[in-house]
Amino acid sequence: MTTVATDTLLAVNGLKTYFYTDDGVVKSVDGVTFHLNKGETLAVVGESGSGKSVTSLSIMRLIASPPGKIVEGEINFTGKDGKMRDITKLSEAEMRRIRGNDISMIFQEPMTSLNPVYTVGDQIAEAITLHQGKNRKEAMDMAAGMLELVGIPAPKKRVNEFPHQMSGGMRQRVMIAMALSCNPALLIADEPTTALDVTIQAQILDLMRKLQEEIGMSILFITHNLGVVAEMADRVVVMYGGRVVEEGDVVEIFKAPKHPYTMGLLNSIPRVDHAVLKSTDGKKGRLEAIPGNVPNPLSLPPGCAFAPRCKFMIDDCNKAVPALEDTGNGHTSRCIRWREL
Amino acid sequence: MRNPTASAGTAARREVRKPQSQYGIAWRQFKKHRLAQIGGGVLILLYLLAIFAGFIAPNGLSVYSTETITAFHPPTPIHVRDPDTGRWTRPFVYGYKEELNLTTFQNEYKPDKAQRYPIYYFVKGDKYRILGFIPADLHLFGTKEQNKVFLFGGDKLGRDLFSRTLYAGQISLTIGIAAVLISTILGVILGALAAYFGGWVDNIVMRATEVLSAVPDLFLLISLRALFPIDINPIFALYIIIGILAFIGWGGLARTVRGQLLSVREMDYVAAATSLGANDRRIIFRHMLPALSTYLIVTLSLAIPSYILTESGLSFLGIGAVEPYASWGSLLTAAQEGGFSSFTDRPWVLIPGFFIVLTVLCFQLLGDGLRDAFDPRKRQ
Amino acid sequence: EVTPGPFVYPAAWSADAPKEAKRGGELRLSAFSDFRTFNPFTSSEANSIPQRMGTGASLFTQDPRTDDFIPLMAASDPVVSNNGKRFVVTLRRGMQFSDGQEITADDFVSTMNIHKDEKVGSNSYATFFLANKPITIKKLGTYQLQFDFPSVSSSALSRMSFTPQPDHIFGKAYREGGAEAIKKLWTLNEPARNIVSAGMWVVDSYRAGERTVFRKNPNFGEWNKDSAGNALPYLDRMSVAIVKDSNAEIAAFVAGDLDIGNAATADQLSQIQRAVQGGNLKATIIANVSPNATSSWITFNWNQADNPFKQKLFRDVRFRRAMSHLADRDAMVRLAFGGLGTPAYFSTYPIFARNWAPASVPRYEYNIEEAQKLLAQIGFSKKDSEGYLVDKSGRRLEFNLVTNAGNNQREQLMRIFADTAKRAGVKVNAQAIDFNVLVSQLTSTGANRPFDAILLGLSGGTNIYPAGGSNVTPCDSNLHSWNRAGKCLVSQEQLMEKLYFQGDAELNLAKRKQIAAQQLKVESELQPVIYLAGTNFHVVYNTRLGGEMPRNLMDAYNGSRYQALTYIK
Amino acid sequence: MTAAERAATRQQTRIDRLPPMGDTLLDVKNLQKFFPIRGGLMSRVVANVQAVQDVSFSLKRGEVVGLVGESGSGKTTVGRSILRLIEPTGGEVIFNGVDITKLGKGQMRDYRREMQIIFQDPFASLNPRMTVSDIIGEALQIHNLHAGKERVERIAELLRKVGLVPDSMRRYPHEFSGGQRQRIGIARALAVDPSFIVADEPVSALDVSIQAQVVNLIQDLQEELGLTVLFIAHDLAVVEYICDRVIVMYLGRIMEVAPSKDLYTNPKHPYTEALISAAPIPDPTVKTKRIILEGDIPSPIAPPSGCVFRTRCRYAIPECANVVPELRMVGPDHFKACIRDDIL
Amino acid sequence: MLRRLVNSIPVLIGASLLIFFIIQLAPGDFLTSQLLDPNVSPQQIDNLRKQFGLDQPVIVQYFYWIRELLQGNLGLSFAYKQPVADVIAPRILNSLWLVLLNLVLFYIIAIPLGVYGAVRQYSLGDKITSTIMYFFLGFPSFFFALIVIYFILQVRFATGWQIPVGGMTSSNYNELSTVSKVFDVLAHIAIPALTLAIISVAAFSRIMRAQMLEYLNADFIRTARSKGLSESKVVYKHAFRNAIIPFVAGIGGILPGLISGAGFVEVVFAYPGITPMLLDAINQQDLYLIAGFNIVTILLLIVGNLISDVLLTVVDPRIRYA
Ligand SMILES: Nc1ncnc2c1ncn2[C@@H]1O[C@H](COP(=O)(O)OP(=O)(O)OP(=O)(O)O)[C@@H](O)[C@H]1O
Ligand SMILES: Nc1ncnc2c1ncn2[C@@H]1O[C@H](COP(=O)(O)OP(=O)(O)OP(=O)(O)O)[C@@H](O)[C@H]1O
Ligand SMILES: [Mg+2]
Ligand SMILES: [Mg+2]
Ligand code: NI
Repeated sequence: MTTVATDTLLAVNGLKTYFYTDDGVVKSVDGVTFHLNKGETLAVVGESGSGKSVTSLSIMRLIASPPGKIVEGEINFTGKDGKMRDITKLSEAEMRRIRGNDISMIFQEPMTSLNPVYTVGDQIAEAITLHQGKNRKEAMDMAAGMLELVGIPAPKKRVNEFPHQMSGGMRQRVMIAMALSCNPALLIADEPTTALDVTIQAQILDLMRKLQEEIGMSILFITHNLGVVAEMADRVVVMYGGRVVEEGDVVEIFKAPKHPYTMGLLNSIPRVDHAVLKSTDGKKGRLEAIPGNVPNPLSLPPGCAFAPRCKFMIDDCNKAVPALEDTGNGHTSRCIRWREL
Repeated sequence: MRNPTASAGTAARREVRKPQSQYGIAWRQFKKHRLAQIGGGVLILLYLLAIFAGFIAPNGLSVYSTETITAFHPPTPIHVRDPDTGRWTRPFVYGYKEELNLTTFQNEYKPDKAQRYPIYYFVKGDKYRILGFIPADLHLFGTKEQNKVFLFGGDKLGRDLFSRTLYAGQISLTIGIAAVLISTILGVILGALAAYFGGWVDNIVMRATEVLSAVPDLFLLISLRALFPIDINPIFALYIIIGILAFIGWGGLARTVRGQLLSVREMDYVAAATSLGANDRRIIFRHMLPALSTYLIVTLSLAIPSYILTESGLSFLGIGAVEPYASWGSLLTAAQEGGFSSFTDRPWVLIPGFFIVLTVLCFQLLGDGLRDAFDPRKRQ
Repeated sequence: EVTPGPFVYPAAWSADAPKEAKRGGELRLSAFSDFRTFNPFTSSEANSIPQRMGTGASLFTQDPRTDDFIPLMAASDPVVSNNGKRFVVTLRRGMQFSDGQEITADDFVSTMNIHKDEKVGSNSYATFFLANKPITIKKLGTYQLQFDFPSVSSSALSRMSFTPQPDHIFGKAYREGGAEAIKKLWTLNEPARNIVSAGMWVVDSYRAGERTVFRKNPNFGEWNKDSAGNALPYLDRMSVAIVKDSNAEIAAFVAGDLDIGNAATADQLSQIQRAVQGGNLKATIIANVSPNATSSWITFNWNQADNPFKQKLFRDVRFRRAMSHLADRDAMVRLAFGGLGTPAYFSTYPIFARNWAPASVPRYEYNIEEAQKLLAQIGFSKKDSEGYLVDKSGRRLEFNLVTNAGNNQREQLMRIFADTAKRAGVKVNAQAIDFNVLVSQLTSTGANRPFDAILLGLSGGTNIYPAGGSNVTPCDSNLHSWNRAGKCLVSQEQLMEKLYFQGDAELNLAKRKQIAAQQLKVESELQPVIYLAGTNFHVVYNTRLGGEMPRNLMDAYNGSRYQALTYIK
Repeated sequence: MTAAERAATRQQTRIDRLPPMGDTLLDVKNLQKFFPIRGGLMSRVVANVQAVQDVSFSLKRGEVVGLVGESGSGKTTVGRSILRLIEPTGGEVIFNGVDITKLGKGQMRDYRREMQIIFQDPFASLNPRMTVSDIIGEALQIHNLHAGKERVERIAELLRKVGLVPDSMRRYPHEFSGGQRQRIGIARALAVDPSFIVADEPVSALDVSIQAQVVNLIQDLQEELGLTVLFIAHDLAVVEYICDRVIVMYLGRIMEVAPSKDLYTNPKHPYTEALISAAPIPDPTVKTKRIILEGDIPSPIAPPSGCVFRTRCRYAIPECANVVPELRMVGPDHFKACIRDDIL
Repeated sequence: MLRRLVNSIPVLIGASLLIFFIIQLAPGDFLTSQLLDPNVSPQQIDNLRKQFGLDQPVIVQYFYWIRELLQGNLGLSFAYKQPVADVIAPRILNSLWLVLLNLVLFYIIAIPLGVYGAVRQYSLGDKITSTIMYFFLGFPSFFFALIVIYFILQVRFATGWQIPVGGMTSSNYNELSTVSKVFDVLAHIAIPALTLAIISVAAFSRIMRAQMLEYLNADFIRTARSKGLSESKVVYKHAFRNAIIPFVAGIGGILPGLISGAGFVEVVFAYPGITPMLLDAINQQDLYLIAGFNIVTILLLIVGNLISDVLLTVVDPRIRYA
């Protein structure tokens, strides 16, 4: 994606983040390119280890260094002030001004992502005092307001409670409140509901959608749950082995995937409403599994990372990493045989 | 993660590789830990020196002459060139003339160039026992007849400090390990009993550990030591010290072992074994205790140095290793008794202290390395 | 009735003339063990606070020049009657306690009576008994006392020389509450201002475990003067710091924080010497001033009914002489004492030996051949495969020798003895054991006692009759260590006992010496105990101190200075 | 031995071991499990976690039954209580006609061969210090099943059966990926030829693409070996594929039991309805109206009176607080624990 | 809370039994060594033994002692002929100052070192500091103290500065003003305290480091960073507060440690703390002095544990509700 539209909030370009470990270089993110428009929700899907979190942490510049390092690429971000900057080139101080203010993040583990020894109010207020120059009292009031916003009952009382006094769903709401407290332009949600029960997940997703409408921020939504993607996303980025393998509009991705991995993924998930698939002869239906294992990030195959598990594999697949090709409608795929699918 | 071939016809390479146990991995991790390796290497060297002390030491444990005074004999440099001709010769040392200086109150030694004692290898000398039972009298080096080489100088009675340091190593290096072993065995057994049976067994064991931790160690040590009259055998007395150290040490260990076992007991793999019909013994010995091994290795490596230090403290109080036997602690205490003279007049008597510091340092580095090596978080 | 003036410290007791002395200042001393109490009746340690306070306060004191007792608190020499068993003493006038109360006969009477009460548990208890019979004291007048001894004793003046304690405090308490009341008085909790002293010092402040400061008794100078007539002491204060570690003590001395150095070993002397030579300390060091009043010895157990072989061996005088020949006393001095010691051959400590043990007393000196010869005489002439002597029936010449653990010098003496013995073919199993165990072995009684040989040392005592001792020489005394069967086993023992009592009861010094020489000859020939060696006495002090004794008076017994005559330059 | 022969012997031993007692393999009656919370002086029990309350259901031979519910609803507790990996507080577990809760330790061991468990966490359920052959062989060793070379062969066979190469035998668990470990866990469970398996969320820790492999494997093995399976999951969709019937639990109690097809198309209990509706559908074109349950699952220490779900139920009426609803038949093989018939 | 107290009763009884019997089992008693004193007759010793109750069977002595103990009486020291409490109190106080200063120095050194080691894990600085720390750890305390004294002497000689080489006060202490007194004591305590601190810092800073590492990798640290907090705030506010929780839990053990003194360092520095007295007491078998002191220690341990429980609830909000 070279052309950056004016309403682009975030444009990641050829991002490479490597980890230099004792066992070798882990190319967790190896040339990731995508963009996110204002007010849009972009879902990043892919299985465990495909580099979703590393991508998002790279955007926040929170990669642990050592061993991690952003080796290449740009992350262009338009802040609240309307200026576009390359995040990879900012100083640590500048970056701190962006974190929590322009971009904020919620994490997968609501149970461990809050500091157990401070009240939730403290933790929310911390960001507010830092970025909005409010004093502690005002910040605490705002924190209570945020809790109310995310639907926590009796927020005045709850601000003074500690994380362990709350359930997982409530903690995740606190995380959201914290993330939204400074009206960020971009919210990165790294698997915000994976650890939660379905009924709670439904609550949280509902809440996020509602808040996005109210605040108008963009969301980078990371998940491996395709159901959640279908529900939340405008557009989808599919990652595999540290690379983007497909990107496109959510409906297109689901209806006409252009990469065998996406296809496999869609087929292998059971779905509640899919009773149709069950054969009528009383025999139970079967899921169509993707064979093989998730690749080892230390020794990715030379060509297409998905090739060893791909039923469409041909010799060419192993020769070189396929390019991300435009398949029309802003839909791209990293498969040399996308036309045949 | 080189994965073995998986089910449905993947094309993953078949790679036959030696399977790696936990220990294999830990070893690999350990090999990356430079300081720990150095620590381990030095320790091996120290242990070898101690094991073969009899052979390497030119003298026996307590050999000195009441006629030729060698008290605080200075270290003898070994010469390899003939001072007259300047040619290489068989290594030799000079004899020393001794004189009690009544203004400085010290024995003063001057090399006597006229007396030259060549050093021979594999000389016969004082008798000793290899590994405590094979009698031998061969020494790596020494001068003929009475030994004149004092690599580390002489001690207060004029005994060769080098020999004594080596022999002392035998005690210092084993006392920690032995005490740790015994307290480990006690701690593991009692901790395991407490964890496994719970109820009143647990209660008694835990109360006992609390009692032990409530009484100050130093007090326990001294009092217990006084309990056993030393008139049996100095070596036996040492065993008693070891026993006492172990007795004091098991409490904390039992506590952690109990905790660890209780948490291992909750592990799914223990539930799996139960569901397979494994009996209690099997679960304890095959599943629960091995899970402790890494924890133990690390704790032990870190506990040994503290015992070495405790022993030196005992020596300071005069209840450690008893003459003629010596430990580094007791040698150092002898140096301590000499006060500042040990610094100014005869710094070589501090060498045993250096050995203590070195050993403790090495054990710490080693223990650190082991801890890192066994730490699952350091692995992917 | 004459009223003599104050006691005048002879000019000869100090190397400096009175006019050189400056007044004021503090004498800074150190002590190894903690102070336990202010109470003179319950204190049991040496150099206790009451003892230090009482300095210079006793009826008589020994003149170092002659070793004679001269009157101190007494106005004159005692009037002796009843065949040397009754002493009438007149007190000097004008003596006052630190609280201003006059010191009178009452104070002496109540002090001695309290000491004599076994319920009080005073350490001086035994001083007031002779062969279990009490010495009695009687007040003849405010300033006159009468002592009655159960038997004649050369130590009579010494026994009378105790420090009086205030009757208005202790006597009163004793009369009202008996021994229990005494024990409750003057613990370390007592405020210093309540402490009263008859002697040179009185407690000024006490800091537990750390330091006790004494100030001079203002009334002491009233009856103690220097030869120029100045009130004594010159010093205002004396402080004693508790220093448990000898290195710390040397460090403090070298740093100039102490005035008197307690240097006992070559290392300590050498450290001080080094500091002096380096110009970092101004101190006087006089090494080897005299031997100490101490010696180490080995005793063999004669009471081994269970082991006739050893019993016979140990009772054999030739064996014991051989053992004395095996003691390389010079090596012991050089190795164990760093050259700063003196060989010992008799129960009389080396310091007294020069005056008390004439050349006629035999000395069985180090001589392996002689030892082997003697051993051959008792049947040990062959050696076994390991080189040890055996008798005809193949029994090895072997015994256990123990000393107390923790005393390095003794352990070394023991090792040296064992090593030379080994060279002669005698197997000595040397071990260090717990002190209390050792003591209970040594003091055990009966026909069967649980040890072979013990190496130990004794110290203390006076030079009045320094041959043997009341608790050593008599066959039933508790430190008659070789034989505690309760009675003498050989005639020499009996003879020694007899000579000891005779000597102890002899008031004439020359005659005493004669008896002592006789006794020592018997003792030496018998060798009931093998004496080895003793350490030497050194004098070390910071040169800011003046008023030390002339060199010829200094020795381990007299010490190096009178505190009364000491001053700060 | 050919595969057929082997199958025959297997059948043989099975019959020898436990003669089948009727159609029902497992009958759980009024199962109850409280975890005491101790505190205060003398560590008395101050409260109970009422993890499972009065749960009854039965499994027919060869049937696969799903057990679903939110986290903390007591699924694992039910599964482990059946195997007596934890001792139930009350109730009966009748396995093949015998109430195994009454058996002694020794007697229970014989039954352990019949009932196995697959764990949720593929990392915690394999002893990291044992090789795969030790892990699988342990089962054989305990029951003295095969010896020497035969045992090795049996292990190899089991590995092949779960889709791993026999070479894996010598390796350690940490050398395998999550999916592979789960297969090892399955092989271990199969080693003793059980007739009943509790699969406690065997796929929820796995990657999406691997999940399907393992689900398929379990399904294949179940069909091949005629196993009876209690399949625990919180993901309704997975359960639907594999199970004949589904039990829905909430806060330690059964809410609804129904044939799986029935349950999804026609849930009768408000909780089931909400659960199905909450599951996101991986189809961006389908936008259903969610039923969003308010609040969190209540504490099992003090569950609500009457119907435990009433606090979050949108159909709750005052009546619900008074009676604990019984599990009632509402259709063929379809039961629910709700007093209201006028809904759904 | 109450439960803890009740639980500690058996510990108290067990420990007192252990102490009492161990002391009694040792050969001889307080009076044995006096057997060698020529001034003390054996009869007198028997007499004293009766007075001290040492002629009774051990068990009788124990119950006698326990009865006294229940009345708050720790017994009478044989050597000091004074109530045990009076003997130990001033020495404990002395030790307390030393150990307190030691603790302060200790934390001042160890905490930054631990934090530094964690923040800059595996950096050269981390490796060097930890190796140096381990090096100090290897010194037996008595020996290290001697080295320190030696160096102080040399410094004194070289510079003439009056650095104290031992003791707790200067000899002119009594004449000093209150302020000077405080400084005098501080000057005397500083060096032994520092000596102690240096020796023991290694172990603690390593644990601190490990704790910090643990929390620096925690999820909530990432959260804190993602809020844009500065690194120092992340480290010191978020990680540190969590990392010290176990140490707060361990504060209970410090209390008895405070009064138990500084061990051999007190001896070598001639410091008037509890250790020199205790060593003497053990040597002399001053039965009640030892036993009484130990009881105080144990009581303090129990109190300490209670205090750390309270503190823990302050530092770690999770405890309150657990
Ligand atoms: N600190 C690190 N050191 C080494 N490798 C790392 C580190 N962090 C991440 N990786 C590697 O980077 C790769 C991508 O990890 P990432 O966390 O981005 O995956 P993900 O897609 O978020 O997976 P999940 O769905 O499990 O969260 C993985 O192979 C992981 O092992
Ligand atoms: N050992 C235990 N001690 C105390 N409470 C327990 C114990 N095990 C489980 N519980 C409690 O019992 C309840 C049921 O737990 P259980 O593990 O059976 O739920 P689950 O349905 O399996 O949940 P998940 O989906 O999270 O695995 C929970 O509230 C849990 O906290
Ligand atoms: Mg992730
Ligand atoms: Mg569960
Ligand atoms: Ni690997």
